[in-house]
Amino acid sequence: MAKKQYAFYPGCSSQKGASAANYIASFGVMCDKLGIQLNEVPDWNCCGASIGYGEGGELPRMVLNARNLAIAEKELPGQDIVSGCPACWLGLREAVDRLHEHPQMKTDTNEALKEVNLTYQGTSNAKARHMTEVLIEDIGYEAMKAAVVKPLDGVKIAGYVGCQANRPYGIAGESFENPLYLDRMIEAVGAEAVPYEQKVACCGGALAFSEPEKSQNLIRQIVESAYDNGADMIATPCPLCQANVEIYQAEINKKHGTKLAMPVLYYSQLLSVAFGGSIKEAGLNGQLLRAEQLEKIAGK
Amino acid sequence: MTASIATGQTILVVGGGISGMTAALEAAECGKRVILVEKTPSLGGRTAQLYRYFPKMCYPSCGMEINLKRIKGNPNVRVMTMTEVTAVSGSRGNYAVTLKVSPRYVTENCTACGECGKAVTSEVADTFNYGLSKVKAAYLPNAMAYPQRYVIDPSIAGTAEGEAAKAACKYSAVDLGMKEDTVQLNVGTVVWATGWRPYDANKIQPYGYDRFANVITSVEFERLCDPHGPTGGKILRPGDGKEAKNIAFIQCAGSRDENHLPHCSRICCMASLKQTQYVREAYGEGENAGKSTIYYIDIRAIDRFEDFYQMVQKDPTVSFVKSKVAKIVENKENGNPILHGVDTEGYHRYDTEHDLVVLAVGMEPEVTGVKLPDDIILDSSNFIEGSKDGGMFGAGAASSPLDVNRAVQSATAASLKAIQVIHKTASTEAA
Amino acid sequence: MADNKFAAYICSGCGIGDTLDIAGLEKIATREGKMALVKSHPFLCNAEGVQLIKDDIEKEAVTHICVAACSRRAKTEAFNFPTVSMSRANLREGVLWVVAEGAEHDEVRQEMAEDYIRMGCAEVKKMSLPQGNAKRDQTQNKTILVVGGGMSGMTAALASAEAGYEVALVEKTAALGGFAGKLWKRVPFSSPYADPQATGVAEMAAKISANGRIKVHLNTTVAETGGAPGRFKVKLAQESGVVNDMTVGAIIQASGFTPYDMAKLPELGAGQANVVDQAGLEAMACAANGGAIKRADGKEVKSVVFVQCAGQRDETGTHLAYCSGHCCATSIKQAMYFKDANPEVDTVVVYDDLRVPGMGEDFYRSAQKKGVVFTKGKASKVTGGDSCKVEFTDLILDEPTSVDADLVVLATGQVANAGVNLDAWTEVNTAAEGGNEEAKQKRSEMKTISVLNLDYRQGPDVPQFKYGFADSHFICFPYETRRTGIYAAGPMRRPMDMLQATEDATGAAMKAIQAVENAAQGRAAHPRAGDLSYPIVRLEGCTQCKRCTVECPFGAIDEDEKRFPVFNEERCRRCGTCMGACPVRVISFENYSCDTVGMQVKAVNVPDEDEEKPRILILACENDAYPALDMAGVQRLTYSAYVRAIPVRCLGSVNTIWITDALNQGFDGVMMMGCKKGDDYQCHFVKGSEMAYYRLSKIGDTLTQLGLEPERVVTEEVAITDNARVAKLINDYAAQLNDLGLSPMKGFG
Amino acid sequence: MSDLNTQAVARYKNNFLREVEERVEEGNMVKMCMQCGVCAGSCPFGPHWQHSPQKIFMMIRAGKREELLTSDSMWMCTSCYNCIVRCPRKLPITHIIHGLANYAHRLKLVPKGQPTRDVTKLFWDNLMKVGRINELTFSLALYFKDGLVQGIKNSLAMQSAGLGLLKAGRLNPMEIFGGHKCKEQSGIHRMIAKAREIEDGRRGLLA
Repeated sequence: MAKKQYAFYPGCSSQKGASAANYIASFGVMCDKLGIQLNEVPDWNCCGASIGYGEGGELPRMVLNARNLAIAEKELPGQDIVSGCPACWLGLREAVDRLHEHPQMKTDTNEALKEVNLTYQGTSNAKARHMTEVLIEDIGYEAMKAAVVKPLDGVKIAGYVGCQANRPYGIAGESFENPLYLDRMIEAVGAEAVPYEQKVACCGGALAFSEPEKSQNLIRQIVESAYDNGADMIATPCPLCQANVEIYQAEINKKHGTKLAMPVLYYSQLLSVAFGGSIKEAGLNGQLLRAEQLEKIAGK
Repeated sequence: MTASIATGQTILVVGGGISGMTAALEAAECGKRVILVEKTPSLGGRTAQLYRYFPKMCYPSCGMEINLKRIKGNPNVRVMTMTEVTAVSGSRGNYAVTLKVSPRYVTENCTACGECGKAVTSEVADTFNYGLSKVKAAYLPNAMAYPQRYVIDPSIAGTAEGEAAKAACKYSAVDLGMKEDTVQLNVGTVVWATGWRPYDANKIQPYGYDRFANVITSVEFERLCDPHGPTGGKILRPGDGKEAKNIAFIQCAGSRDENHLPHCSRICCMASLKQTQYVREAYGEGENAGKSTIYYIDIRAIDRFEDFYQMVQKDPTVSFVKSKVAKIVENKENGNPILHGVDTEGYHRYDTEHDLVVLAVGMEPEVTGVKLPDDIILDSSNFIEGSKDGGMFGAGAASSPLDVNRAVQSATAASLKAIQVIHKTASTEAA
Repeated sequence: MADNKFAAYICSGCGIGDTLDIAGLEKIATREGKMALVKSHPFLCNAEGVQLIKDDIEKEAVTHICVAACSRRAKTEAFNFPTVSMSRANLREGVLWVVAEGAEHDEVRQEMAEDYIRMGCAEVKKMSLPQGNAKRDQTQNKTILVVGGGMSGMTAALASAEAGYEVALVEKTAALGGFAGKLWKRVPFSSPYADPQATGVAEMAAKISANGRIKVHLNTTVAETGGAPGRFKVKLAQESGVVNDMTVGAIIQASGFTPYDMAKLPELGAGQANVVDQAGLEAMACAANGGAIKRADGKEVKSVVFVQCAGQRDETGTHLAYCSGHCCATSIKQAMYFKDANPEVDTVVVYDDLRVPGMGEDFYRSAQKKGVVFTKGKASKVTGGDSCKVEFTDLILDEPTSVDADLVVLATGQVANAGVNLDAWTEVNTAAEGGNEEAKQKRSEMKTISVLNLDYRQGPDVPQFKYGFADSHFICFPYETRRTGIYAAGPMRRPMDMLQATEDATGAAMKAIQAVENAAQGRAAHPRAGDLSYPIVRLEGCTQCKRCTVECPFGAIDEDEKRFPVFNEERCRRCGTCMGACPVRVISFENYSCDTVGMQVKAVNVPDEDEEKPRILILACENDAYPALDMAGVQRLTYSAYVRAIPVRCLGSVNTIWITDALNQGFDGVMMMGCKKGDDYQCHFVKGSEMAYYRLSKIGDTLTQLGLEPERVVTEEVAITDNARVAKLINDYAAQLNDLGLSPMKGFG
Repeated sequence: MSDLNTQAVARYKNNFLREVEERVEEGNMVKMCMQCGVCAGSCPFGPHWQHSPQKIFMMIRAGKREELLTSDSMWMCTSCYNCIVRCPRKLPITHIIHGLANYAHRLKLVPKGQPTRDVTKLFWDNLMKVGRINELTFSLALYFKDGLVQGIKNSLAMQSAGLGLLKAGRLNPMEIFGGHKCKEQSGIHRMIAKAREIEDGRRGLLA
């Protein structure tokens, strides 16, 4: 069967040797088993992320995203542009929406794009999508379930959807307060989805850098809630969430005498393991807090 | 199929709530022939499910009794319950209407003696109590139900339970062989008094109606406070059956919200103000007093309702917070909802625990069992403005979010508009 | 007239026959009830049972029947025999379902049933078939008089005419339009609720002049109104002094409102330059005709502040206590006048609660889109002048602040033009009639604001509710003013916006049309719609005490020169308050009278003292208390089998003779059950229960004369939902009487 | 006070609302707020906002320009979008707050050392170098933004995390020498410069 083709926008953190290298590593097995072909957008640039606002301003950030869209449109015509990073996805999707809604914005954007000899047409039906959308809408839970060779039996996972994977767009048909798709994916691979209060809470995002105390307070609540509800690990669709929640646990322990050591994984790593991926293929070796249960399953 | 039973001089009123009953009666008491169709087994609509009215704190059943008396005594009104309009064709002065009549499985022989109910054991959700309680599958819809006739739920129609109900009836009133019927009639004009429904609270996700047992809607709260309701009038919260004394009322639950209902539902402020007085009456003012907190954006107690608002403002058991509550979380220890938000009058952050939260849910046009013809003109919130041919009218809450008093005015006006159509038709026929 | 023939039909269905001795009941009906025919049937309400009765009516010439079965509220379609008089003995809800089960209660249960048979037979014997108003040939006028040519009046006139009725439209000024006619534009009536719309006044006026059924009387007021529905006699006085007599069938009063006098608001800049009220702003907008709005000094307004609730929602008692409902939307509309002409004009609305219910929210949003700034605040001071200043507390930023503007608009609210306040009138009029010259002077002054100049005994205008708005049976029956055939419409009966006023006026037209149709057929209007009975008075027995004329809630009874009551049947709502008020019992209805109830009381078999079976008489309002008793039965709540309940049309119709009769006869206690009175009254006849309470408050003297304890007669406010409460009230009262001991009157009756 | 700020004060006088409408991202939606406060209650950093979003909108209408633009309230936005999805008037609150922050920054009114402002500047500058974020140089810049001493402290504090990432293959020391980059770097620079020029032109921000 022919693979489904997508333009792929990895984003800065998902590059080799970057903070979400483990995330992108796990895409291999997952996409392979599910018949997904990701075609990287040539010479893509950073989306500007939300945090770019202070210095960047509105149109420059718009133009950054428009350039990626314009390249994809030109080089990978007709393909939906997919990202694994919610911030990247949000940047693209907001750009698509606003360029459609505001003709002036589109004119201005294309004026700037002339500098790189590009024009954003926005005439095709290609959409900006998050990887989870592809899995849920194009592949489906049943197909994911069917690809499982090593069910994650007995693993209790707190699905952490966070912010930008959920708001303002989120996954069609899901609620902002209690989206269920991540839980359903967790269940599809045979693990147990743990209900807890912090599923859509904020980890502080980029303010983890600038307002560490305030952000770590949020992170602590997330991790503790997962513990309180019996989770073995957290799974998320967002590199920034993953990094913040994983990396700062040691900091929090140091400051508050807590003993947090909750592995934080990507959904794609769960899928990869369940689909038979090795520790390396699933990027499990990329964890600061190793997910031993998963490594055990992957190592079998 | 039943043949035509009406003419172009007949007014069809769709919906047997207070607006429909009013529209039908005002015309009938002018000597006009009216057919009043109601989709449920009894008249009264949503007002019958209210405990009391604001601002007089009087009882809906009081006016209902008069209206029923008017209907019982007026040969010009023909009431058809369990009936829906499925199609309307034709134009002003001459409409062909198709009605679907669902089986009640109980005939006019019924004396409401109650023996069938005793013979049946299975229960169904009591829609009169918004599903907060159950009722026998052979039941009288409510104490004042008109027609005063039992209903057998379709779920037991073909079962041994159904047979038991039939056997228990000494008056051969149970007919399990009843089938859905279609009726065709010609009428001159149609008044759509199809009413409203409470906005689906599940859609207001931050408030967790679907997740927290002790978050309920304002219409459910009416049933809780009604001595004829599921708790005998005691304010017992659904989560654990405990008495709720510290109650939050959240205004604009769905209303004035472009994510939900863009319009203001008009009634909710007054309804919550009224409901604080239920709490007050239940617990008094002293040591044992209850506590009501209203979270609001604007208190829309317009015109003479202002008096009521001022009275409640002076009530020491009631406080007001100008704030749209941001979200509710549940205290896992005790099941109490905790409200998070900011009082915008001066910027005060709160996270307040209550025993029970009542969402003042908005009004939207009822659509279940309502099939409006294409000719109907709707406003941006789907309330009925009229019809293109000028021969059909909205009345009451089907035409706008209205309180009962205004709904009755609207229905009375709609009744005259219908008579104008009939008059024109009659003049044409005479000519 | 054919001879009366009485029959009783006893149903043994619904378990009645299983629990009660039907043969015994038949015997009572025959021997004590003196019924010519007595029949029982196992299922009286089915086709066969009903046919049995019909056959007797046709073939046996039965004229009066007593149906002893379920409550009079049940099976009304089956037991519908319009050609005979009928009483209903309530054996099911009134006996079977409320008396405790079990053989130990058989005796009292049977006694109760027997009494209800006796009472049913006694009642029907005193009834006759109502014939309708005998003078109805004189009440055939169907013209609708509309008083007031503003938006409400014009709407009512057109609505009536388009339904085929002749209309006389009276307007005191020289042109139609009223307040609406002075507006530049109106708040939108339909989707999209985004922009002000043309008022439509000119089109309506044109439609009216083109309508052959509508006769417009400009520069005209109503100098006098007499008569009743179907035969109102009005004198229309033209400005020129010409007075025309006219007969009309019904009246719609649409006399509108006056803006609250802003002169009373000096702290808000009244009287200072460039401070206007909403009406003032409309005038400026009309002058601008769509262009830039200019101030009195000719300067173009570049900034304007609207101060909401000016002199409204006032809790100090100085200004209007209520909210006028329309002003938020009106200010929004007016702010749009500025923004639509020039988006650069700064428009600020200072509000406390922004009250734009329903689709008004769209209008609010539209204004925000246009750049109207809304500030939640409470204005404390306005200073006029070339640069005006509004000082206010910003309730969001929680600080005192101010804003400057070229113009300030005060949203001052509506004061009803409802005419003379009857409470004040009655006081002055009584003094005037007593010969007080000052009062006479005051009375004529008061009359100058009268709208209808009714020649009614109870005063020249319709009664008012709080704050001077016309009274109505608010909520379920908003059109029921206390002057039959006269319907209030528009802001004279409640503060309202123009859209609501048009709805209201259309509804009022509906009621007016209904009134003329009912009058033409001699029938009652709401709430006893279709009732053909009417009060009959034996004037030869009348003592001219005026109780009836004073107490009638509907002002139906006038007085002639000799102070005898003059009944205007068409104004009557058949509540029977006059009958209850009459100390000499000369007022009755064909099917409801001192006798129909009195004979029931007398028919009850009061056991001797040694039987130790007390008897409690309940007189219950048929609209609320009696249904509550019924529903107690439906829910199988039990109460004392010693009670005998009689439904009455209204507690106001209770004549004290019934109570004294009952006590004389040996009843141990009497319970009156009626509706709530006061501002939030629930009485369907508005004042009926209030009158009853007043009357019964004086029963103590009678009891003392009889040597009885005051507890022997009690009155309770009972609501229709009080099923459980009513059962408890009865049982508690029975217990209380038990403690008190049996009535010493037993055996004397 | 910057020239731009002086120019803005002169141009808009007391009409701060108009200034925001014309110069701030989605600023024309500020007027649609109805002061319900749901945004204020929804923010994960809510308690840290001296002025909540809804209050900020009121301050804009009330002309509290200096007080607002010099505050650090709008630098508390974590971009969680809770306010946006709950706002009953569908105000793009997150974007307005970003826009206000950006505007205050452009006018040089932000308090010195406002950490989020510093981060956003470092982030942007970093990405502008080669078109992509270099996480290593970004992190180092972050640590050393408050000077060398504080930088070393910061680095030491996060040393174990850094080492962990290094070990996990999620931090590449070689990136210090460049690492991932866009080919069309100069084009991107020109493109962004152009975008800024257009935007500043539209907003009257050209000096």
